[in-house]
Amino acid sequence: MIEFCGIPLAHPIVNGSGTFDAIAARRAFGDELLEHFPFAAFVSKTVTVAPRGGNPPPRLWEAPAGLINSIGLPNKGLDGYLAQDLPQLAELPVPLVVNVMGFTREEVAALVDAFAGRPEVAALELNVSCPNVETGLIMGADRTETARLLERVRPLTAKPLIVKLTPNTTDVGAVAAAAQSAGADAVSLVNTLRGTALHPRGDGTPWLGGRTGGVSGPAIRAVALAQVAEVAARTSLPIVGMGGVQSGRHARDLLQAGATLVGVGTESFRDPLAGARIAGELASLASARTREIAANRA
Amino acid sequence: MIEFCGIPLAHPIVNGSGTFDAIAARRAFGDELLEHFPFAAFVSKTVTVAPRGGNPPPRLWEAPAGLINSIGLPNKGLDGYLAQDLPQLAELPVPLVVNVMGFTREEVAALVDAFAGRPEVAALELNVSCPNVETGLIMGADRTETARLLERVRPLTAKPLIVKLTPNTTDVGAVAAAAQSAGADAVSLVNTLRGTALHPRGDGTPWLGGRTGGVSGPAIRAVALAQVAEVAARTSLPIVGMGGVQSGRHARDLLQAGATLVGVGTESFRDPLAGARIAGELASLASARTREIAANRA
Amino acid sequence: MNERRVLAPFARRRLEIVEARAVGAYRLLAAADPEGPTPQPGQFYMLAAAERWGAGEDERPWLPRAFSFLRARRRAEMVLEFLLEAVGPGTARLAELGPGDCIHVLGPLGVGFSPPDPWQRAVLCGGGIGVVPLAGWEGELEHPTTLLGFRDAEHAPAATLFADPRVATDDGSVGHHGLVTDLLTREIDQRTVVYACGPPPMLEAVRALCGEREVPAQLALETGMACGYGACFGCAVATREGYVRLCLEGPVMDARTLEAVR
Amino acid sequence: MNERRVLAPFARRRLEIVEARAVGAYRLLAAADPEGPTPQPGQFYMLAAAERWGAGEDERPWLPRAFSFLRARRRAEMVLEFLLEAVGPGTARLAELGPGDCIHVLGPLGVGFSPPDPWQRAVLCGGGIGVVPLAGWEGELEHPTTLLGFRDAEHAPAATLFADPRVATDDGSVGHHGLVTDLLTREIDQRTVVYACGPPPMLEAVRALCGEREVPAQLALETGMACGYGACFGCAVATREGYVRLCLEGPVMDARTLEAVR
Ligand SMILES: Cc1cc2nc3c(=O)[nH]c(=O)nc-3n(C[C@H](O)[C@H](O)[C@H](O)COP(=O)(O)OP(=O)(O)OC[C@H]3O[C@@H](n4cnc5c(N)ncnc54)[C@H](O)[C@@H]3O)c2cc1C
Ligand SMILES: Cc1cc2nc3c(=O)[nH]c(=O)nc-3n(C[C@H](O)[C@H](O)[C@H](O)COP(=O)(O)OP(=O)(O)OC[C@H]3O[C@@H](n4cnc5c(N)ncnc54)[C@H](O)[C@@H]3O)c2cc1C
Ligand SMILES: Cc1cc2nc3c(=O)[nH]c(=O)nc-3n(C[C@H](O)[C@H](O)[C@H](O)COP(=O)(O)O)c2cc1C
Ligand SMILES: Cc1cc2nc3c(=O)[nH]c(=O)nc-3n(C[C@H](O)[C@H](O)[C@H](O)COP(=O)(O)O)c2cc1C
Ligand code: FES
Ligand code: FES
Repeated sequence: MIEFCGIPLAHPIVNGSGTFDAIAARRAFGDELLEHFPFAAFVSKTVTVAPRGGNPPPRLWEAPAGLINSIGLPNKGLDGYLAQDLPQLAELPVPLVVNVMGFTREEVAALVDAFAGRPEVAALELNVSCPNVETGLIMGADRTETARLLERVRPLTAKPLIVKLTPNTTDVGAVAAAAQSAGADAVSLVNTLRGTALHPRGDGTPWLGGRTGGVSGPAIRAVALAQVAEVAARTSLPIVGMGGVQSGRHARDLLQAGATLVGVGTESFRDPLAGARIAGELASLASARTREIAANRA
Repeated sequence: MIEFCGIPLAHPIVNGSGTFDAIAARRAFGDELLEHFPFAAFVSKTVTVAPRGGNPPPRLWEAPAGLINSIGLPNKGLDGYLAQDLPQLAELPVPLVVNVMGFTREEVAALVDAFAGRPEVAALELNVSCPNVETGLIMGADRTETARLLERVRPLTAKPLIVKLTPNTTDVGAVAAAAQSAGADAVSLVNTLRGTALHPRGDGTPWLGGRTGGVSGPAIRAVALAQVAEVAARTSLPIVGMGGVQSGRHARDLLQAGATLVGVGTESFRDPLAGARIAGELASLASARTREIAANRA
Repeated sequence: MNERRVLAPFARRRLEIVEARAVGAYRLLAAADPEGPTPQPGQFYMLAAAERWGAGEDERPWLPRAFSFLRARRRAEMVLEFLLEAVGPGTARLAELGPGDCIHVLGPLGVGFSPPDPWQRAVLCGGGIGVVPLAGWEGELEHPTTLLGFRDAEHAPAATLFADPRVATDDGSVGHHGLVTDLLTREIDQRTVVYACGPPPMLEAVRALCGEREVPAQLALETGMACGYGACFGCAVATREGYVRLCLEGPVMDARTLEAVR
Repeated sequence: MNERRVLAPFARRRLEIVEARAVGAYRLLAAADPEGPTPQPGQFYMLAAAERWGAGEDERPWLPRAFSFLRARRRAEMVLEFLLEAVGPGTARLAELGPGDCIHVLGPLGVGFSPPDPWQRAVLCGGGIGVVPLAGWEGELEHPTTLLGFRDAEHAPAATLFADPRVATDDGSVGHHGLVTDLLTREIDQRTVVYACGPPPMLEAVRALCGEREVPAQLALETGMACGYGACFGCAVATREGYVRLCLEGPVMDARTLEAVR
């Protein structure tokens, strides 16, 4: 058992928001999903105030050791989520983290407020990788924006607030520090790296319907590890580290770099049980290491 | 024949600074190197004012579809370069671009000044991926820093000044625009993405002697393509696009995204003739496309 | 309509290839799947080679690839058959596997075809590699009409995987010289239900034709997929009511829900 | 000393494997290299499998790997022999190649051993996979003394690749029970020149020993390499005069230039 922001968890592996849909997985796999739920907590896909259809296809491009996605945050909107998704997600055998995003501070406030009183929700994750339509700045790429957002929403809830940082920034440590000062309980990183691909037919048009997308998977693991280490050096907040994790060894590296939990994203697309496998590998590595240290002492 | 900042070039493929050492290659391959020189111009490794030994080993980590390096800019220093390297590089059958870096604006000015009157040197590339020791800011990650640097060095030379941008920034387009306003003739991007790896023995120590390094290779290609497109949208400067180029198709994508030249870096480690191969593939793609368009018109 | 969605075991299975052979220009792979459920025709699986899935062009493949099953043979144990057209690094890698090699398999996934009403006559219409999901379905129907279109005589041998097909080829080298939809036009009436799979222009022709004549049609669509089980939202397909995830709501879609097939 | 650096043709060559077999726990690969020059013992090549170089653990290997050549046999055409120890994804991939498979080869690279003076007696001292560069060198020397150390009887069969070796094993299962440097201590004097290759602790012992006794020694070192031809500056090795690129100034280094082998 470990603890994260006061939430007891069976192991340190969670999913990355938007990379596992427990409701859909239950339709595909049935109740076996609940018996072998791969994650210690479930982070749901980003919810916005208004429903969104998402970006036009194609939405995926397979990149070297990774994936570029331009999904465009399709979701039922706050009301749809509360009415349709939340009751189903409450049936999961693990704590629920709701990931929210707004295009203005007031939108984020409305979202936080809506979940503040919900006992089904263990924590909130703020996706700040989008522009503030009022200032044009990416909320999570600018420490002032991040701080002002936290100052606005912090008073609204006693639930843990996790800020999901964007890697597309000059100084992620500074943004994390700003989030901490303004009352965040934890940070998660990395979100996807901005990237794109052109149509293979060679006429220079973007492949993705959304034109640019976000890179995930092993290709970004080295960047994730460096950013987690930077944030750990600049804040004392618990960190959910993620980016390209495929094995217990990768999870261990992130934990050693300063993370408390590890998120598994794209690897779940290759193996829906990746989370459970990685948790198992991590446990074996940890006990092997304990034995090794004990042996060295003896 | 194409032209870049007034320099005629046989094709659009050059090397990325620090990824091909023509002097070393001549020692390994002999004069065959000159007969089949793979690049249309040669960009030499970053020169600093003082000689540098570089970082302690290990300096390399093989990452998924890429490489993390922490070389630490070993070089003979300005005097050593002028005395020993420049005469040898002048023998190459292609124009020479000298890449320089300083830890203060005055250091950069001294370097630019030293090459300004050298007829062997066709252009200068400014590596701005390092911190300004006076301000603590990465010169190329901040538009004010970049602009002030250009304002300082622009008057010193009539030679083309290429600013090599760092991808580890929130808004590379803004930095490029600042470079243009302050008198840059071209920009090159991307340099490596900040990344790291831990020692496989699992005790949490960094693998690299320099602790963190830079990620290059196919893993960063999608990021490079997106950043080149962003810069192309924000400036009218010629662009040297690079990052993970392995084939003519990748080079074509960068050209279509707005680059004028394409740099080949890490791929040369796998294949020393990569530059020539890619130039050939690019030419075939271009003529295939010309035929296709002609056929469609007919 | 639960029979259309046979649930997948919640884990990739490592299956051994028991047969690999050419069928004209296509490649047939058969894998023993002793623990897997019997899928519903039209459902699909996510496949990856267990070894060396990657290092092809552009370091790909990396994600698993979606494949309809051709037939699910039940003898002593179940054998799943797949038919592949090598179009890129993933299919090329799978096509080089032989008996004894292993693949990772997740599935069956999505929803398959739903049966005709007792008074309806089933017309199967497949184009190219799109004939695959129809092969298993043909065997479960009574007296279906099977219409198959191929580019040329290289690809037409896939028709041998069907009991009683009529064939069209683009170049006239086998059967009707022309499109399979030419054949379809003459076969449909108010009592038919059409089951179709093939390239988008063919499916769009089927959709338009059946829409016009008010003939029900079930179309097995394709799109790029990363996960196959609703996790990535990458397989969006536009319907009259907005985007749906094809891996979850499809791949078999009621033609009436679509404005067009692209 | 130009004979020590045979120049490499300026292109990777695609060579066919003509032989692949186990030598104890090691793997011997022989590739026909009809166009390549005859290398100097101690030089090395950068190798990669021509197909599926990647997709192993952590999507590796991706860069080529450095290997000393074992022997360069000249018959009708030149055949290069390599001996590998599978320690990770690159060596594992190479070890699974067989006759008919192809590898990309760049080389010969770096500088090889330089010959003893006429009055000097050559003592070859190899440990584990480090025996490789000594095999070709032994054949070019007159009456050398060859001392080889291995972990155990699984690895000792590599001694069969030498004409007249004396063997030590860590576990005493073959030859002297102990370190190869035990044997070396008794063999060196003012008239010997030592040629050594092996794991860093062994080389450090050789360096210290020869330094103390003022015996010249040429050590073939190893380090991670990305390119092999001086392009990446990744193969830095500390010498008394600062870092040098091992692929360019080595891999054979005069022991006196080193403060220590790490
Ligand atoms: C439900 C379903 C069932 C299917 N059933 C079958 C079947 O039975 N038999 C069969 O052969 N195929 C079937 N397919 C198609 C099969 O999944 C694809 O052919 C396969 O995924 C191609 O992979 P590849 O690596 O070989 O080719 P890719 O290189 O992936 O090329 C396939 C297409 O993807 C695009 N593309 C090119 N590069 C990229 C990239 N880097 N990232 C993303 N897209 C790219 C191009 O449009 C290209 O034409 C089915 C697909 C679906 C969705
Ligand atoms: C001049 C020279 C000659 C050589 N001659 C021979 C020879 O004749 N025969 C032979 O068998 N070997 C030889 N080697 C060693 C050989 O090059 C290495 O064993 C090989 O590169 C290992 O590659 P790998 O992928 O199998 O293992 P790797 O996984 O690369 O492991 C090798 C070592 O690299 C480190 N490592 C682990 N992961 C990584 C990573 N991601 N990035 C970077 N480093 C990592 C670890 O320390 C590990 O022990 C020689 C090396 C040199 C420099
Ligand atoms: C297809 C896809 C969809 C994603 N959707 C979201 C999302 O809705 N909200 C969010 O905060 N992050 C989203 N992410 C980012 C992931 O949660 C994670 O931060 C990122 O993918 C890095 O981890 P990975 O390399 O393990 O995938 C998405 C990632 C992918 C690949
Ligand atoms: C080993 C190595 C050394 C490098 N050294 C330099 C350097 O000295 N100066 C510089 O401006 N860029 C340097 N770079 C960055 C490259 O020039 C290039 O911008 C980057 O590697 C991306 O291109 P690639 O993916 O094709 O390698 C170096 C890159 C590598 C891999
Ligand atoms: S393929 Fe991932 S949601 Fe459909
Ligand atoms: S291996 Fe690249 S410089 Fe030596």
